[in-house]
Amino acid sequence: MSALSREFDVEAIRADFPILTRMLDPDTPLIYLDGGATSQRPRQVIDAEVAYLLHDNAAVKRGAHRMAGLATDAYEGARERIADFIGAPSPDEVVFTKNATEALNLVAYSLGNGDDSTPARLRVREGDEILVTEMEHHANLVPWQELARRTGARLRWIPVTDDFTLDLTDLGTLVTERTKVIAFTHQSNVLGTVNPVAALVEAARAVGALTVLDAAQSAPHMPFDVAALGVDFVALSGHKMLGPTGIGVLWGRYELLAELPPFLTGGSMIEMVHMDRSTFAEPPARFEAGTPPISQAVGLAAACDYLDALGMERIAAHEQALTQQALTGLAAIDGVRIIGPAASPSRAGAVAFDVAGRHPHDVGQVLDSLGIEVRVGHHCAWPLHRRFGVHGTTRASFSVHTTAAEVDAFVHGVAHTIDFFGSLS
Amino acid sequence: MSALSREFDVEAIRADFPILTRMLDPDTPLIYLDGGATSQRPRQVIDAEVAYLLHDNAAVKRGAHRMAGLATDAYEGARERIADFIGAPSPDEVVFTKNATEALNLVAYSLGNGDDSTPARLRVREGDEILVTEMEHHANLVPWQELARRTGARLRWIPVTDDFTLDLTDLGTLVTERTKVIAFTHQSNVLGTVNPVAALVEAARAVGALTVLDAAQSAPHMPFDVAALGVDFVALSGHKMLGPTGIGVLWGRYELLAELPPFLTGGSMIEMVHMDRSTFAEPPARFEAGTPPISQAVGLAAACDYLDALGMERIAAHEQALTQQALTGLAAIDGVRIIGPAASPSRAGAVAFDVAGRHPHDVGQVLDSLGIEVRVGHHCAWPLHRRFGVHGTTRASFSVHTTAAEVDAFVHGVAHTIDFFGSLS
Amino acid sequence: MSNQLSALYTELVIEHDKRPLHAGLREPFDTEVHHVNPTCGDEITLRLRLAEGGERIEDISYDAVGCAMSRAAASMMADLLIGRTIEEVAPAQDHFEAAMRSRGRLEGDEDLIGDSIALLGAAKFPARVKCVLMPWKAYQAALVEARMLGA
Amino acid sequence: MSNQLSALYTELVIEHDKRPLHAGLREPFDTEVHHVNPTCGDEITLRLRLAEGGERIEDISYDAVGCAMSRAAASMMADLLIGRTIEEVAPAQDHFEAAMRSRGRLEGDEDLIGDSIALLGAAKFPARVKCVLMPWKAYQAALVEARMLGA
Ligand SMILES: Cc1ncc(COP(=O)(O)O)c(C=O)c1O
Ligand SMILES: Cc1ncc(COP(=O)(O)O)c(C=O)c1O
Repeated sequence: MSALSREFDVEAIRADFPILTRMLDPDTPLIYLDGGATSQRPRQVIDAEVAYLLHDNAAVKRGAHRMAGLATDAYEGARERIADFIGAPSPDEVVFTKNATEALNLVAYSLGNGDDSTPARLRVREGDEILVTEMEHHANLVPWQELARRTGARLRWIPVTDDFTLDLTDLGTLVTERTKVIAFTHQSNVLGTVNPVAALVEAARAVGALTVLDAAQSAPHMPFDVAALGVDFVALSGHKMLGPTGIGVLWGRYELLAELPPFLTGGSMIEMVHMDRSTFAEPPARFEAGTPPISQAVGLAAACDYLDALGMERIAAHEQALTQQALTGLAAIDGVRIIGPAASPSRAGAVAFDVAGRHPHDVGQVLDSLGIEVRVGHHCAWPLHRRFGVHGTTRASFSVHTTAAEVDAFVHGVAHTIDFFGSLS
Repeated sequence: MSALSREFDVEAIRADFPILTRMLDPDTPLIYLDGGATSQRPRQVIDAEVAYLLHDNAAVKRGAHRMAGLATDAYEGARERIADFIGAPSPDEVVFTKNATEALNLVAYSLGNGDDSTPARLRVREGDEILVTEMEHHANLVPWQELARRTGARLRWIPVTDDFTLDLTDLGTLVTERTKVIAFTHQSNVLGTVNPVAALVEAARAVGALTVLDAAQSAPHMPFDVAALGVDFVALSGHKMLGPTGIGVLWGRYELLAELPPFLTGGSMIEMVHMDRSTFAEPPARFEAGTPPISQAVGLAAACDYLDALGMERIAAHEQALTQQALTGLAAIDGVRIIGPAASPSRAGAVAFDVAGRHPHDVGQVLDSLGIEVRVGHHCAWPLHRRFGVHGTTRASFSVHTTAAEVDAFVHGVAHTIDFFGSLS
Repeated sequence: MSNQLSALYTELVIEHDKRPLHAGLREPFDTEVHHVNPTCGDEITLRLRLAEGGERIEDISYDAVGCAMSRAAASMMADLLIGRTIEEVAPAQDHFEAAMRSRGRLEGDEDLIGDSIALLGAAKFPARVKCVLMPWKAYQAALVEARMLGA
Repeated sequence: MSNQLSALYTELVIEHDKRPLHAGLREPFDTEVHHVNPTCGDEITLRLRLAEGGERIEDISYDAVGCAMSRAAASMMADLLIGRTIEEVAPAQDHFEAAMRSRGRLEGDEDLIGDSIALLGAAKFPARVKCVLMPWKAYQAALVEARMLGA
């Protein structure tokens, strides 16, 4: 373990997560290894949201009274905090959505919503191509299928190698002059694979295509900087980064957002409204129709504070160490096949695996009886599972509050599962 | 005052809203008359959300572990609670959105998303007509403008009379065989006018058009029953009914939802996903892409409990009495013109007015200096303001926790405003 | 082995999972349905063959991909239903579904549902209830279709 | 009258609101812009006329619908800018915007911004900051446009 991760005081962190003291059965403490699905919230996040509600709650951007001013400050302050967290050059590039899924749909719909006044770059039409990958979460696949269906564009995808990485061999033919968008995940929620962002950005730039990065799994677990990544749009979820449900983020380059047609329409996103026509506000307001997730933005800002106080480098090191521990442990168990790269640090802390002859539901059930909460199924990445010939997998994912002892318990739990089913007649 | 409202113990209710003890200045208590923009939350709602987060927080509908089961129970239990609150025949007719605006956009987009397999009734196309009213909130106007623009349908609208009601004189010519949708507000957020739902539903049924009711302002303030109303779709916002931001509701008749194409796509709304195509889940899942607002649903269910414990009849009576008090008080002030029907109970508790020669910002500023928080501007109903020749209005709106003394203070505050500006050279 | 697990993975469940009865897709059949559990990707294809003017279940054959619970449920169901009349089995179906959805509050009646009583341990696990009910939902859908064809 | 209100509705503000300077739209002009505050519906149409190769502000004329603050702001701004060079007024513009956005932390420099100093009471009210800055934003936009035309 590195010096960094040795300093990381997991016990002190655990004290911030009251839910971790919960018992599932009288003698079964909770071992929560499903942060990849949704994270738990430290009390700092809950407290920030409650404090806002008890002192400053009001509608934002619509009122002139003092409470509205305080609420707007809280909300816009949260936007600045998140801009800072992801390295956005300006808070005006941060759009609050309800989750990462809406952020991705926003881009997909807006690219289909343009008219002749929309720059060609921001308008997907018949004959255009959209490129995704075979390892996408449904959230970054189905919206593009639907955009293709609505517009007559063609959907193509980058396959995944047997080594669980993107197969860039044919990138030169997959990316063409017709490619308008390359949408891909930063980190697979199943494999743990971290994708080569720079190579894909370069390929996109060469043909003037937009890049859309699904960072729902990466941003909470590693130092993350949109400016350094070079992509055009980024989607995030609050609830995967110690923040509330009901909030997500779309980051986009300002010059693109400035010309992108709106998606959801209604209050607070307009410039002028007549009965028969409307004009729209500048970003980010243009993309935030209706009353936004105000207290949730405050909670998400507190989550950024919390993560930054721990330090993203140290969080990454901590989770890397746990991932390596899990991979090594699982590799020693007969009948376990890891669906993902075998070694950290070329990958991040989601460890999915298959237990020969055992359905993931049954594996998860035995682990659950031990208090170990892992996710089972296709993890919203069905085509990827089909690619590896499995119906589903069992996935453990690690968080800031995960201990080495918990990872040990998990590895033993998997071994126990195999013994358990083996022992049945 | 009726017996009902005499029983209504406002002081006990106020004790449930900790924010009401807040001081704006050392000697200026908060008089919050902006519940029409967003309501405050009783501690019961905050506590329910926090309790969920401390005990049961997990991803819903995606996991098989016990925590996921508890979270799913909490979330689906909230759906049942809300179905019950609005009189929905089945919880499967309740779709959680992020706010009322998304609920309305969901319908507008889905009606444009169909293909040849979609029933004609659920598909808006070139040549079809969409009917709205001149008193709509932008949330129930701009999405229809955009649907019309995307599809080539024609947008028409029902005008508003000088008496602040819908002008149904020409309804016979406004509703035609081409009319696919009639979208209208239950209660104007500016005028307070409650619209004749039955007449509009009848006109729609006669031509087979769908009805979409914006109930963001009505449902929190009167007994509300979707089955009795006879409309096809209803939109609500959590944060206007003592619940959290980040959650709204679309109610729709099951047989319509069952055939309506999806809107947002991604995880949890699919049936099967292949790289090149997907099929979609049954409602309500089909319309809830991605991780939903889980703790917010729990909070909203607690808000329904709270409202039902007070009793919607009694809430309506309480707010009616306050509205009448405000109308009578304002009518006695020279230079104040009420933009809305002059008498309760033909209208509900939003009281908008114009102060001759004074911009609403300046009126609101003086009231704010007295601790009285009212909304100023066009209240996201710009065409309606244009209709009455005003740029903006000042609006007071009343809540369960509003007292007669606060309404008095408000009426005096308006009188004071006129004196104040009169006194300046 | 914990009590919790032993209540779920009973001997009967394991037996049906290992050696499922009536498995495989057979001819002849009146209707065939394909159901998916979208959260885990489990699938069942089920064929229904009716006799006696649509009143008796002559055969149920199926191909099920899923967990031990869902596979056992399919096997137990087929074994319970084949050869009986639709009227006879309706109460079993209602009772089983009610018991599965009761979170363990409703005890099962073995006379009605036979081996399926062994599945009720799953009633406490909402995510597993779906697995267990999937074959029954498929049967129901196949029946509705058969009746529509017959009508 | 509360201190809070007297800090906002100063005599100067009331004076400019009642008798705005340079109001009305005049010819000739180089560029015209129309700005709206979408939250309240306030509007300003502003015309800019430059002289001396685009270096001097020869005229600013405007038509403003808005609250006392925004109307006074337009009047004060026009009076401050007309006749001066763009270079001269740039520091005033920067200083005024910074002070307005400072939530009252930055005291204004009257030598730089003239009568507009009377508007700084609004700096504590975020919603009003927009009202006050709207004419300045309009001037800026008109200037950018004029330069693009000139270039
Ligand atoms: C009548 C009406 N409809 C729709 C809305 C939109 O609600 P939300 O902003 O929560 O989406 C509002 C509130 O602003 C409203 O008053
Ligand atoms: C890689 C990835 N993308 C997108 C999402 C969707 O996030 P959400 O459900 O919060 O919209 C998830 C989480 O489920 C994910 O893991």
